[in-house]
Amino acid sequence: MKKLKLSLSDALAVISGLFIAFILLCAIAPGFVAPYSPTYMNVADLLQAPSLTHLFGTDYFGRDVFSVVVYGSRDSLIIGVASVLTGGIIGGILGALAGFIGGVVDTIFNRFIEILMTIPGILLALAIAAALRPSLFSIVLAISVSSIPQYSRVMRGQVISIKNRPYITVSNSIGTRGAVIFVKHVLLNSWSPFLVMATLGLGSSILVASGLSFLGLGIIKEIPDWGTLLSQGRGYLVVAHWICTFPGLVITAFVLAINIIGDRLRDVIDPK
Amino acid sequence: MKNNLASRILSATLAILLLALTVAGCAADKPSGTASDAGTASAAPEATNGTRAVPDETADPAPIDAKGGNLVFALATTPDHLDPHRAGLAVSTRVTNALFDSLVALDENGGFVPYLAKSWEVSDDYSVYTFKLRDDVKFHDGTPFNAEAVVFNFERLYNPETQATGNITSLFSGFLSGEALDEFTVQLNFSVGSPSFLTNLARFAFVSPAASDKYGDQFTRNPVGTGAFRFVSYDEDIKLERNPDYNWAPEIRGHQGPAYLETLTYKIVAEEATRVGSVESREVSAAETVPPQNVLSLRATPGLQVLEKLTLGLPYTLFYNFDKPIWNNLNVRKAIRAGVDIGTIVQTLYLGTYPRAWSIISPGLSGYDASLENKDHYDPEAAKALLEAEGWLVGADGYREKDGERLKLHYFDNSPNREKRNDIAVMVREQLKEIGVEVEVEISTDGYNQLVSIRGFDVMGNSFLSGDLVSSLRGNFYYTEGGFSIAHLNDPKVNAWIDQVASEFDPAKAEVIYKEIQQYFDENALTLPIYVFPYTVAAIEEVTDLNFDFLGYPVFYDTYIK
Amino acid sequence: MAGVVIKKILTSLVVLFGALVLVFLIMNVLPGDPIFSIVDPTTTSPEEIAALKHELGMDKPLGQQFVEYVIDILHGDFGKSRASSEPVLALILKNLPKTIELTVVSVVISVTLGILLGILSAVFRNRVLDTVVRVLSLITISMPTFWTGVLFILLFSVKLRWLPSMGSEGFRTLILPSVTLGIVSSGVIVRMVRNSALEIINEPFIVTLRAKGLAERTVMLRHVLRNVMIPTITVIGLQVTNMLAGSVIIETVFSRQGIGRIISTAIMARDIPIVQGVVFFSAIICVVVNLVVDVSYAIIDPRVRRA
Amino acid sequence: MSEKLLSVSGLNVEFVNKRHHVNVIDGISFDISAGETVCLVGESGSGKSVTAKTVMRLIEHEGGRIAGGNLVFNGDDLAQYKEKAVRSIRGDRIAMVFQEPMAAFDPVFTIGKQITECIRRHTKQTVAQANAKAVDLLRRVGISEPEARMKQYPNELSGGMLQRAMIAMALSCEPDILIADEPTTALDVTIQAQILNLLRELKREFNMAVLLITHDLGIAAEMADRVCVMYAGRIVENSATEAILRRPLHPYTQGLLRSVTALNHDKNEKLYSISGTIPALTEMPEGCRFNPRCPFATDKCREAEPPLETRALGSVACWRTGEVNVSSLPVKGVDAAQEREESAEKLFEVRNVSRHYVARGFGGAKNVTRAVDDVSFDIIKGETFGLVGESGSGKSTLGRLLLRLEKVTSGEIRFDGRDITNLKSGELRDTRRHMQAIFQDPYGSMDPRWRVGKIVEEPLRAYEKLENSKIRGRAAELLELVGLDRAAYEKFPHEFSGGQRQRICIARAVALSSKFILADEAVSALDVSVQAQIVNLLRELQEKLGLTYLFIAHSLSVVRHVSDRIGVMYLGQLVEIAPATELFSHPAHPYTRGLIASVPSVDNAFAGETRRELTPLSGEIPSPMRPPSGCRFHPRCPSATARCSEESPTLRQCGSGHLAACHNIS
Repeated sequence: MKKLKLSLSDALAVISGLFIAFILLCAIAPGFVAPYSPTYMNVADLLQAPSLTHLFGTDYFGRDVFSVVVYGSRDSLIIGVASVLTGGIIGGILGALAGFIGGVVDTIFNRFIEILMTIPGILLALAIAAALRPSLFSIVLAISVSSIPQYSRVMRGQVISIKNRPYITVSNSIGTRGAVIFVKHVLLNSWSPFLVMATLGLGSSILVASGLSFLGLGIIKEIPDWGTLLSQGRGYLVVAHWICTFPGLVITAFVLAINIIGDRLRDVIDPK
Repeated sequence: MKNNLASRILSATLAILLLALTVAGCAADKPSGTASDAGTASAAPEATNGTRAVPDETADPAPIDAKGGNLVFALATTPDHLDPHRAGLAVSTRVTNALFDSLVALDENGGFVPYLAKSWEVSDDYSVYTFKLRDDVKFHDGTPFNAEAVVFNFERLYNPETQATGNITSLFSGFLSGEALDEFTVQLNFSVGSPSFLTNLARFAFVSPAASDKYGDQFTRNPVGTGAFRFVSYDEDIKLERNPDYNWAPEIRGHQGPAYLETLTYKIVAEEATRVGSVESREVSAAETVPPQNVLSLRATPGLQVLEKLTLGLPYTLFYNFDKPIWNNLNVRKAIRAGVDIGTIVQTLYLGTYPRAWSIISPGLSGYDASLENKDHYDPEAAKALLEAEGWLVGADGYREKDGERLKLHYFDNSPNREKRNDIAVMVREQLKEIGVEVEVEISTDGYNQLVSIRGFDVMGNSFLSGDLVSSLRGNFYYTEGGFSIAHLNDPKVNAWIDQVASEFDPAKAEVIYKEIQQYFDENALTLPIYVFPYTVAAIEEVTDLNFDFLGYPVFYDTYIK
Repeated sequence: MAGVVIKKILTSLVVLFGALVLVFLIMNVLPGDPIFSIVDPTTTSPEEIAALKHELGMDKPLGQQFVEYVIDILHGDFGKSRASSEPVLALILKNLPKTIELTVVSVVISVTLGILLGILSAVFRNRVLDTVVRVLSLITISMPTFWTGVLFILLFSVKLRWLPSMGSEGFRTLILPSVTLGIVSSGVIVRMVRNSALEIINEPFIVTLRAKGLAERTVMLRHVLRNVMIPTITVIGLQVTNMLAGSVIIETVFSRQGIGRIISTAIMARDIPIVQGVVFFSAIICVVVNLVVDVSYAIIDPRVRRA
Repeated sequence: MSEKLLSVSGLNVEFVNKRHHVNVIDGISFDISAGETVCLVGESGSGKSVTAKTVMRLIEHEGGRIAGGNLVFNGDDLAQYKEKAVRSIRGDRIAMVFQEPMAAFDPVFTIGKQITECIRRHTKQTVAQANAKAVDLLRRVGISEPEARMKQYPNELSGGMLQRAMIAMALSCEPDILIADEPTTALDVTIQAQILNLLRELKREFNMAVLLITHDLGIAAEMADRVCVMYAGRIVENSATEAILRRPLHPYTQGLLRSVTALNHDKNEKLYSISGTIPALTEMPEGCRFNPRCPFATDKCREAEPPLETRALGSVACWRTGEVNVSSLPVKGVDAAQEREESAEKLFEVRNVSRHYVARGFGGAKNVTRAVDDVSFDIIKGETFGLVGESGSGKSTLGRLLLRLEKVTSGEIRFDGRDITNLKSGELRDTRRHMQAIFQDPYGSMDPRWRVGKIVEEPLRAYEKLENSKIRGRAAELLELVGLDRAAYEKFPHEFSGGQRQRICIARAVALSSKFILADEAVSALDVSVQAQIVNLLRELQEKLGLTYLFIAHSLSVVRHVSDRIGVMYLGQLVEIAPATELFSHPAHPYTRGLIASVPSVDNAFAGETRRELTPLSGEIPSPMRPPSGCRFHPRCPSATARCSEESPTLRQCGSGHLAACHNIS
């Protein structure tokens, strides 16, 4: 009995890993996975229910939903990864510097973040995405800017806790230069919780992107990302639910897998 | 032990949740209750005898032989204003039409029918109009409707403080002055005669001068008119109630006297799925703008009905930007037209619920050229040949190039996929790809982007709802004499035709010109008309006699719940 | 204690002012001209636009506009919506209660579910119940909110006809949106509570409690729960602000009145007075929530009370 | 022996988790009679705390399981009890006191609530009755104003007070057995003596049996009737206290005792130390678990586990009982022991140094904490200067000031003749390469993500532009110098034991051939046997490299052993400075005397006819935020006069190189 339970959570992690790997494969080599072209509109086969020929059915253009989802993974991942990288790097550096330097810099930083936090992230993202031309770039920018506070807060907290560790005192007493301490000790030790957060951020970026898409800031590209697919398909829930259901499931499953892996990563990095 | 603990914790959870919900429920119910009470009391001061109950949306329909009931109508977007002079959106008109009346009404063929005006006279040059008004009309606030009120309304329209919308002010652009000849006779003077003044007058609503003075720019939240329904409140929903004194319906309506419906409530339900679902779940009596895919399934659902009315004006059309040299090439335009399979697009996206547009004006308007119908230009091979002939040759990646420049079109759409317009863009892109033309689609609702993109767009879609062809054509699309045209179509021929028709008071002659214009557009492939928008309403089957006027706006006056 | 609160309020004022500056900058500096919230550039000539701008004072230097705006606010005047002329303050006061109502009920749902499932999960750590709770909580935070909402509408309103899918009058309309919003953040709280409960359970004082002969139930429900509340309050505070953000989507899906809906419309339409007004009020809420969080800390955690 | 109150026999405890199935307690047996004090003694990892928790059946809550054996209490086998039945015994018949008083109370409930919670759990008293009882108990354990304390939260009381409250709580149902798990380890030596005295009194008064868990043989010597020595989950020796102290039988016991007693003897002799460290639970050696560290191990010891056999004076588990004696062993590499030349050259000159922390309250009110206040002394080149005092006395702050890790508020510090008080960071770096530090927590002192080699190289890379290979070679040399394998270079800190980690830290500290090393509680966290190894290493390096140490510790005996001169600090001030031997033989300041008298000692416990009472200082060290007027020690001083409360004494000569700050010495 006990063995079974333990392997259950392990199995979840393994399945999640496999799923993420599969999505990565889809993003890198969609043609390898998808049975049809994502842009091929077979108007004779509109709104077909899922079947063996069309695993996820067909949409209102007659496109194969499965193929569209497979191809759509690329932009979804780009949105997720790029906004985590941008937001994470900017937020991380800001937070790390504020935490490490401390004093007035930290106080100013804290006020600034507090101010940013009073404006809900999605509103910030909405304002930015609405003002810029809707594009992959502006969506990424909007999400990353709105996620800067959370990254920088985590980083700052982590850096402050590392800064007070005895080995930093030792390095100081040795006479190691501040910049060296910052890079080699503080950053090196702060990045792992940050990594966990970035992993989870990957999932939430994709969710925020789908939210923006829902609010009308989606991007019309050759191949829609999952969020756009989901928000455009929702009008068909009653008539042809699969257009919306499968992208929704894929987003949920992917974010879920990311979260499971992120949790796992946390356990590995910080075993309590 | 642990199981015991588990069940305790679980039951505690449930208990707390229940408690929380109850408390929140009490707290939540209270303010809304008082709010609606207050709203009713202030809007209906005469209803103090206590017999009139607060209308209950879920109450049973009225007794079987008495026509009545309460209608809840779900709107797709939020009305911008309830002040009819400021309202620029069609959705606002769906509300204001119930609150306000006009001097004349249009019958189903676009003919003029007395409304607040009993009769009228037009000067020979169509520049002076004299109206005999009904003498029994009162605004909801008791202010009498008379010649002064008419004059007041026109002056109000052109008073900058009113912030009237250009859509309405442009209807009467030649307006000079109004004069009250006697209490119920009014004369309106124009600098230039216009054949479409009466048509436009049918869209012009009269507001209470007293209320307008009283509320100033807040009139839009406190509208007072002469309509069959009067305003109760606009918090979350727009609530109207029957005007019991109403006795001035135009003859074309199904009855006289007060409206049947006791209350008329507009809910704003932007989310398509929710809106459609709310009719299915009977949370609302009717909902507008039903997406095509749902039209089919709702038609098949017992207990529901789908009502439709084709709208008038300019159908949804793709315009080219004639500022760009490439569009001044007839062959390119023809090639693009031959490359776009409009029939398939309309059939695929609207599943047969929207008719395809064949001409630049919509069927149902006098002057519509039915001969253009079924003249399909789709022919990808011809398109390719035309482009080849113009020197646009297929490059390495499958797209055409000429002098090292790629044939790439910037397709701009400013709707958040309203009526699946974004999807049209997607399909056009795919179809043009087949003939080697790259399309880059940009969707934006932002005003700034619109402006910037208009400068740079190649293809842009738009439509225009109006019963008046002159103003439609003169509007922002085709006419460039001293005006503004989205398409930058600087075609002297077209300008001349439009000028000509604008001063042509003989309908038959006007019709000829209209047909000439339509043929000219078709021959020269100046635009790509796509579809005609049918205004759709899904309603529960008890909703009876929900009609539409000539322009396609719903008329609730005769409506009742079975 | 009172001193700390006063100090907090003072810094809060700084934060509020900062929020005003920030929103003002964002709305005015980002590309695009706010005048287009009023006029349609396709139908209005540049001359007309310039005249209108002048009339509305939008051609003044930004600094001056801002100072005038702040002075107006100090007089209680938040301006009028550029699109509808409705006074912003009235608009907010009408909509804010609906959003607060939604938020409060959602928070109650998420906190109740979150704390109790979190504690259960910790007590039964690594058992089936724990795994189920953890996976469920992960699923709830992995679903796009609007999708969950639409699915709920289809299931509970259209198919089962149990609950209304829209509106904001009466308690029944509150259930679906608040559950949708609540379960998302309950997922967050479950995880938080579980982790900190596991930490607390390993604290030495738990051994002391057991050594006193206390029943496990007393240990969990009296001691662990109260200690878990300390870190959880921060998360709850964050959730309240997150829910304000969530209301942007939820209010649209469920066609509810509320500031989330008006601000998203206002942002898209560049209706700056509304955006500024709403952000100002939501900043006030944030500040108040943070203050409440701090005070709750002091009530629950004696260590903070003394400091 | 009188009747057995608790009889543990053949107790086996195992822990089961994902990867391991570990037997942590392996068949131990011992008895406790009514009114008896039994001490479980052993190093960390020996299983003594697990044993205590198993008796309370608490171990099951921590993932442990009784795999065999009996726990017969008052005739019933607790090992067979259901959880519910055990609960009615816990806190009622058997009560427990824990190590960290601060962590052992729920921080969010008042002291009073937590005590009455226990009373009301086991008796049918009303809240008022329970409160009254709790107040009585608090008063009994020596807490002043008990009514007020009842309403206070744990964070508002000092460690000593909390431990008293914890004892009061344990006594609330007048238990038959009180289990005290390292009850004084977290406390200062003076408070420790107070608590130990209290436990003794209470034991007599309540006629309880006490099961005392400790790593400190001195405490066992002072307190126990019987001592059970545990090693790696087994009892290796179990005898009456006096017998075990006078004639230890097991080589482990002998070794422990020898390393403890040596501290008090010849300063110039190297300490005896047991080699190696206690094995990890997962890597138990075959045969006698002590055999890898035993100097007398034979093949038999390596093959078969010796049983605990009863001998004349007690029981012992060793195949070679009687044959072997650790005290006969020579200490490897006896100290060169040459008398160091008395040099007068001063490395550090500290003049009137103060460090004040200012906390600004609301409205600008200042709270000044005088962590170090007007301290002057010198450190002579080549010597070890010891610094002792209770926690809160400012000794660590003083150490940090010397290294310029903190800035002084006022005063002057000269290092090697150079004023370093206000050096800018660039100049400071030049000075810093000559002074290094070793701290209490070796693991915390090393970046867990760095390999050991890199850690040792850090100072080299900070100052010397050398080729990688040279630096690498130097690091490997350093590792060998501190007695580690060159292979350590590639490993991470977590792969080492506490002692080995401290060796790595030492290697890092001597990497630059610095002149001065601050050793701040450098051996305090280590087990006795390992402590001796590190002390030896430090002394060895001092000889080899000519180092000067500032050795800060709260353990008087270690400081005494390593130091040439010792300074005693109290509330931020130096109250006495004297050569080490002189200080212990003729302490001048009453505080020094009190400190020395508080130390539990193996030697002194049975020195007289009856066991001595510890004579601790009364009271606790006050907050440095509000130091007493005059002599800061006067409120606790047994010989304080009116003058002491008014006038602050200065350091005065009272012997050769002996200074003390007290009005009462001539």
